[in-house]
Amino acid sequence: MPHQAPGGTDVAPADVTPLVQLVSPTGERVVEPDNATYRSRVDHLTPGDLRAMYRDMVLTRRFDDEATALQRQGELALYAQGRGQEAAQVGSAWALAPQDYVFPSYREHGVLHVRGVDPVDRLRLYRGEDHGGWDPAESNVHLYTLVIGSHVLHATGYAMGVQRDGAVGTGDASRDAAVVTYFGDGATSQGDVSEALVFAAVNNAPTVFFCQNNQWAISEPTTRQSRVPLYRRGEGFGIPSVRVDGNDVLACYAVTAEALERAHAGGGPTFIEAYTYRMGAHTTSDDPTRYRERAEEEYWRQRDPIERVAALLRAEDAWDDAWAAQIDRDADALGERLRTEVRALGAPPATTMFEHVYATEHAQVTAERAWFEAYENETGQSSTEAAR
Amino acid sequence: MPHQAPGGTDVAPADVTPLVQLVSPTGERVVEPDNATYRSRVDHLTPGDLRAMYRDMVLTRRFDDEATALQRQGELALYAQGRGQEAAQVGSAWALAPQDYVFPSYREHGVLHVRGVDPVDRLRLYRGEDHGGWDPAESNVHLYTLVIGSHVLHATGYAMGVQRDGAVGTGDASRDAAVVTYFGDGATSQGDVSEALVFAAVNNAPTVFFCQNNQWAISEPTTRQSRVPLYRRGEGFGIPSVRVDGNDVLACYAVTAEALERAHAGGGPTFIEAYTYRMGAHTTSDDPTRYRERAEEEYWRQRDPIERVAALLRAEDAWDDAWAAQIDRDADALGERLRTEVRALGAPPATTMFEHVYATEHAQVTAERAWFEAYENETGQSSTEAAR
Amino acid sequence: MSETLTFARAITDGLRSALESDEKVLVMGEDVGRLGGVFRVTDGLQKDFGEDRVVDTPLAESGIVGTAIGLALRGYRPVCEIQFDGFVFPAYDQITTQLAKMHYRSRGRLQVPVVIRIPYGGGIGAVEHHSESPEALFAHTPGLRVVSPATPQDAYDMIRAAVASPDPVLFFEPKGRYWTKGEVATSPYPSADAAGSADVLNTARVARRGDDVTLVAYGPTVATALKAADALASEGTSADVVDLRSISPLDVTAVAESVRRTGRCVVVHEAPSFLGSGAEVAARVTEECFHSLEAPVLRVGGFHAPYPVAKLEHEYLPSVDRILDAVDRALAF
Amino acid sequence: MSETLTFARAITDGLRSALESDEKVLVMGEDVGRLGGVFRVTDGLQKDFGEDRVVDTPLAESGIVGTAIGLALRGYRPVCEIQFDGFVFPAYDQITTQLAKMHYRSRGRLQVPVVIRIPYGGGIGAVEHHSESPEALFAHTPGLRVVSPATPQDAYDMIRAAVASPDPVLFFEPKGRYWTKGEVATSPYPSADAAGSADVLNTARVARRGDDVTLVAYGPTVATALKAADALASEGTSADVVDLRSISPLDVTAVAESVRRTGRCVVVHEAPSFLGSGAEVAARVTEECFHSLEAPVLRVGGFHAPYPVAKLEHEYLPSVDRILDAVDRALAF
Ligand SMILES: Cc1ncc(C[n+]2csc(CCOP(=O)(O)OP(=O)(O)O)c2C)c(N)n1
Ligand SMILES: Cc1ncc(C[n+]2csc(CCOP(=O)(O)OP(=O)(O)O)c2C)c(N)n1
Ligand SMILES: [Mg+2]
Ligand SMILES: [Mg+2]
Repeated sequence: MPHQAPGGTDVAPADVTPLVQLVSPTGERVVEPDNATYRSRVDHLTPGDLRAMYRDMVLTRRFDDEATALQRQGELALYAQGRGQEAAQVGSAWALAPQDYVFPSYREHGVLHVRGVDPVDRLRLYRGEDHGGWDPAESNVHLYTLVIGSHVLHATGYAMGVQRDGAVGTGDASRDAAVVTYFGDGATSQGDVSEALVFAAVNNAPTVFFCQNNQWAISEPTTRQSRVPLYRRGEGFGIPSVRVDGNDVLACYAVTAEALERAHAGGGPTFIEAYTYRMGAHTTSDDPTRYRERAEEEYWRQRDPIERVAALLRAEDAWDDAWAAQIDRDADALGERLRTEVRALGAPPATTMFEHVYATEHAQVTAERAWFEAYENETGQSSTEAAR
Repeated sequence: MPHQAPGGTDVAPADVTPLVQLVSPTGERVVEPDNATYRSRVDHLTPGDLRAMYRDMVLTRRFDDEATALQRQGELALYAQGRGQEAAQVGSAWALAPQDYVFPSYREHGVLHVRGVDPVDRLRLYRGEDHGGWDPAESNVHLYTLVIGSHVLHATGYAMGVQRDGAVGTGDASRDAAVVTYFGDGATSQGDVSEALVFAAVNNAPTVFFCQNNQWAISEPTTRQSRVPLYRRGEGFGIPSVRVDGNDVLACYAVTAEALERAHAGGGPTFIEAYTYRMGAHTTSDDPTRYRERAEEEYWRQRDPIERVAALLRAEDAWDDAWAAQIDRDADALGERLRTEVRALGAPPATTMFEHVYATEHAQVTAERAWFEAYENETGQSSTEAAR
Repeated sequence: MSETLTFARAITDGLRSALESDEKVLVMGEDVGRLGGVFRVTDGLQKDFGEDRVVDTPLAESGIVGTAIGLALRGYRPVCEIQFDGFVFPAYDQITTQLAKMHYRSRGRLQVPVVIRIPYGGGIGAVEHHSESPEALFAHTPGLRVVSPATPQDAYDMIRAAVASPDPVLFFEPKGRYWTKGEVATSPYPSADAAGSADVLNTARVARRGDDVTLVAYGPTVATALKAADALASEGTSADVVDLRSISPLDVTAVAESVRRTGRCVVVHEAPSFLGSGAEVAARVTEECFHSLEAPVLRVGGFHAPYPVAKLEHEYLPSVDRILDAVDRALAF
Repeated sequence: MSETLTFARAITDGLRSALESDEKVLVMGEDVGRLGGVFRVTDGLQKDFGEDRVVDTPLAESGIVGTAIGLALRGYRPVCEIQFDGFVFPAYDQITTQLAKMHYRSRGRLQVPVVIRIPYGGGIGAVEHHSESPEALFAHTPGLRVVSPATPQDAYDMIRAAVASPDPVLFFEPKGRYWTKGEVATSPYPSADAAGSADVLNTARVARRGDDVTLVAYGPTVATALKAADALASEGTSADVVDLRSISPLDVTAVAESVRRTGRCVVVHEAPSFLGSGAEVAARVTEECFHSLEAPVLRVGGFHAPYPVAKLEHEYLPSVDRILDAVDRALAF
């Protein structure tokens, strides 16, 4: 079981929590009495669906690899890899209804992929060319938030708005909406996350708190944030909580579907701890060799969430080499597009730094912009030069 | 049971939590299998001890009444009554060792009484004559903190210091120390309180979190802060938690003694929810008739914690009229002293407002003080005049 | 129509008209519901608009502002009440890193029309954290508007303009003035003259005309400055009194116009002078009016000490006498 | 003795000497232990002083500062690391309402010698919240000391003085300078000349002597100001460069002394000009040197916009050219 992982990643010994698991690391369906309700939630998924999930995970991994490479080549200022968390992200995103809204942190590339956020737009922030990069209205995915935990309150407030719009408990599947917010194990320590649990609980807001416990907050193991499994945090606030194998895409789909069903029906919030692993560095500026063991990384490499789906597909005769080859070609195409289009992203005009400070611009900004434009003309500096 | 109280004070229906109770509202000892360990913790208390506890509660109540009267007469800027919470405060304070340290909020007059903080000093803050009022080193009671929840982190940090001093788990009863911090039901919503639980849990700090759930945060019932009983909050952070009848002085003593024993021994933090009731207004500026029912107040008046001890003493033939009369005289003397000495408290010299801004005063303060002194002399204003 | 209202009641009526005219407007905070807030500014609103629109929140300021941001992203216009000046700081991260930057971060795609009402200032004999003036701690942050009315009429007009504004507004209410009365012209909402309504968030108001010295004030100190002007008049000195109304942005044009006439300027606020808004006023006025200035811009503010105990607050706060002293120094230069 | 150290390493050595000489000194923060901090400033300290003295904390800034206050009340001297400027705000309430006021609240009975290290400033091509300059948001609060070293030597001396100070110190480290090298004279601790050691927290440093204009800077902009002074020299203008070192308190005497000689002053910092520390410098200098000023004190700072995307930060940050432009304007007055 993951919680017996070597190295600093053990959560407290007290931790003997069984995870919700539907597929074993070796690709067999896990059939136990206590995962029956969750099994029933994936019954309707066809082999085609499983293949589509697999494809989403593979394309997410390729996006990750390409972005990492682009950073190494100096094309991105920074990049935060999602490697290892594809099942948690793709599985949970698959459970969303179109009208559901997502508040990610900064590592949910798989969620953004499933929700259709353009891959190039996903990298504008990391290129240092935009603080956001996409229009949330198009994908119902809010912008990445870099101040740990603060977006979890936004998600709860947004869900309170959904309640006020009467878009909860109508029984109309195309109408009932919920909010899913993603955050990490480290984020659970922030006061804002606890306050979000308070507000969601007392307002019975349709918020799904999806905590990806990837066992590290940069160099700190989860044991520095909690001495008991994190899913218990939700219970302390009176929020139904569940711990799921974050490397099992079907289990992640099932627990999220359950949580969304509750939220849509007016049953209020759910706290999900997806127990997974950050296989890569925290970001491209990080050096994990300073704080964790190769053995631990090796242990998890053998539990790669993508391999697990491949094994499942093979075990269930749903694998098809031609189809797999096509995925590789699609991945190559994605990589090709990223390499050309990200490189092509220039610097925005310098004066854009004065835009949208306010929706109703005031004299201070107008005067400074005017000064800057006059200064630029005079010194003949051009915004592109300045971008050097 | 208190949680069946009328009015807005119900915590969620889910709440069928039995409270730790050792004395019934009518003064009989409660003997149940599951309060055996707590009963054993009060066995050693003699009738004399019970009488002393009763006396502390009565004097605390009188302090409250006198302070309220002084505020009505314009001698205090404000006052926050503790009426109804005497058992929670006196009972818990009785369990403290001299070397234990207390971080109160602003309503723990009973705790301060037991710890020997001078009654006049306790009112300097409320008179608007001092922001603190006493020397924490003398009583091991920190100053009142008015920013809700912020002192709970100080208590946890202080406890981390106690650990580093090696004053935990030595087995030497005169040496092992712990920290008790008091806060309200409303305070549990503040991020700082949750963060304090995180820090205390992961550091296994000797902190006792004593939450007085008096069922109101000004005009908001506890249901606006949590939909489950508050003691469960601690469990979500992996901290042993218990709910006690906050109007039962012996039960409050017992659960605090248990928590302190754990902390002293190196067993780490405990979360205590003392289920009680704020019988008075939030403060002298508050008007409870705007938000709560007479019936509810009546219900609780019949569960007055002081009456309960009186009934116990009578039931156990520990009551003595002469002794009771002496307490009344002592209370009168306390009142007399407060009325004279608080009235006698003048305004501090105006220049004291420049003192202790820094331990190493710098030019900005020195220059402004100098200017002020020159200005005062010139305009002939005296600090006392200014106090008008 | 027009009626006599207290400063507090003018805000209540402004909020009421906003709640009536736009169902997306919400009021939220600690004790704003049944109690009507500790200052009763939201008195009666929950009764009339219900618990979903006038919301008693948990006791957590970061949660209040953080959820208000989420509500705004969903299309609501939350008006948050912070119970006292000294209790806004738990929300400081949400205000500074999220509320102020969301519109910019999204390149204008997202708007967060959140108003944060903060009763502030001293002189009411309160305990610690209940008499402070933290406005400068917000005015330095681009993306926020920081305003403070000084009269019941402005309180009414400015709260309506703040709620109507697509930008976040920190609305500082001089609590010491809550009980002062004034004539208030109430108008249909949205204000007949929408531009006019936004104007009160951008422009200063000349509270009194004079030619010898310019007194700049806002919120609670406007009344003090006017009293000082009366005293000066009796000594033959005529003071121009400029009520800034907005601390960010600053209506530099209005102040400079006055100072060019008077050649002397004294800025008055309760916040500590060191890095208080008066520093920006002084710096800007000096840049704009260097050749017209007969004396440096002088500042009368709180001292470089935490807000003192109530018994000493009248020594700490800018008084008529201290303003006169500064004017004397300015005239003597 | 003396050695060549990077700016970052000078701080590491200063912390090490503090940890060695006083067992009550603690280092705490996110990732300060095994990782040595994201900038490696605490590299090796946990290995040498153990997990109880160099503490990896939970991910919660309010918790870090709040528990540091408690540790200080128990007699410890915690040095907290905030990972980046933009992440200090969750701790803002603890810093502003508790850390700054504890000594005052207790009438001097309690001391809270907490140091808060904050890597700040831009120019490193980072994402949002990683390049900001929030120093003015702390300097307005009485009870706090706010300092920022500009050289490896000052980094070493000032961090030691900060740890030795009985008052809370906000220690702003110009992260863009971390990798610059300089000669550092290291001395036994507590510094032979204790007064001297405290002095670096109170006094400005004249980084270059000149007579035509005074350039005032601190932290990251001192190097820019010195470059500008070189350029000016080649044009025959000699600039006095004053490195403030402390933002609160301000060494007004040193700046005024210079401006009385030069008659012109330009203040440079990365934070937005509006209500930035430069506003206080301008206001004070004008009060002190009114008759010596040939031109208003001019400010070169960040613009009134959130810190922009990395691709534009060099347009946003004060540059040599923008300083020269301001000096020209000052000379032309
Ligand atoms: C308020 C705040 N403090 C510190 C940081 C610096 N920081 C960025 S990511 C990170 C660790 C986050 O860990 P976790 O929540 O587990 O998410 P993960 O990175 O593992 O996905 C830290 C400390 C930040 N971004 N925001
Ligand atoms: C941070 C902060 N926000 C708001 C307040 C105003 N306030 C003072 S007491 C109080 C209610 C506290 O309720 P609770 O924690 O239950 O303690 P009780 O007063 O009932 O003892 C509030 C909101 C404050 N003091 N601090
Ligand atoms: Mg993590
Ligand atoms: Mg309460």
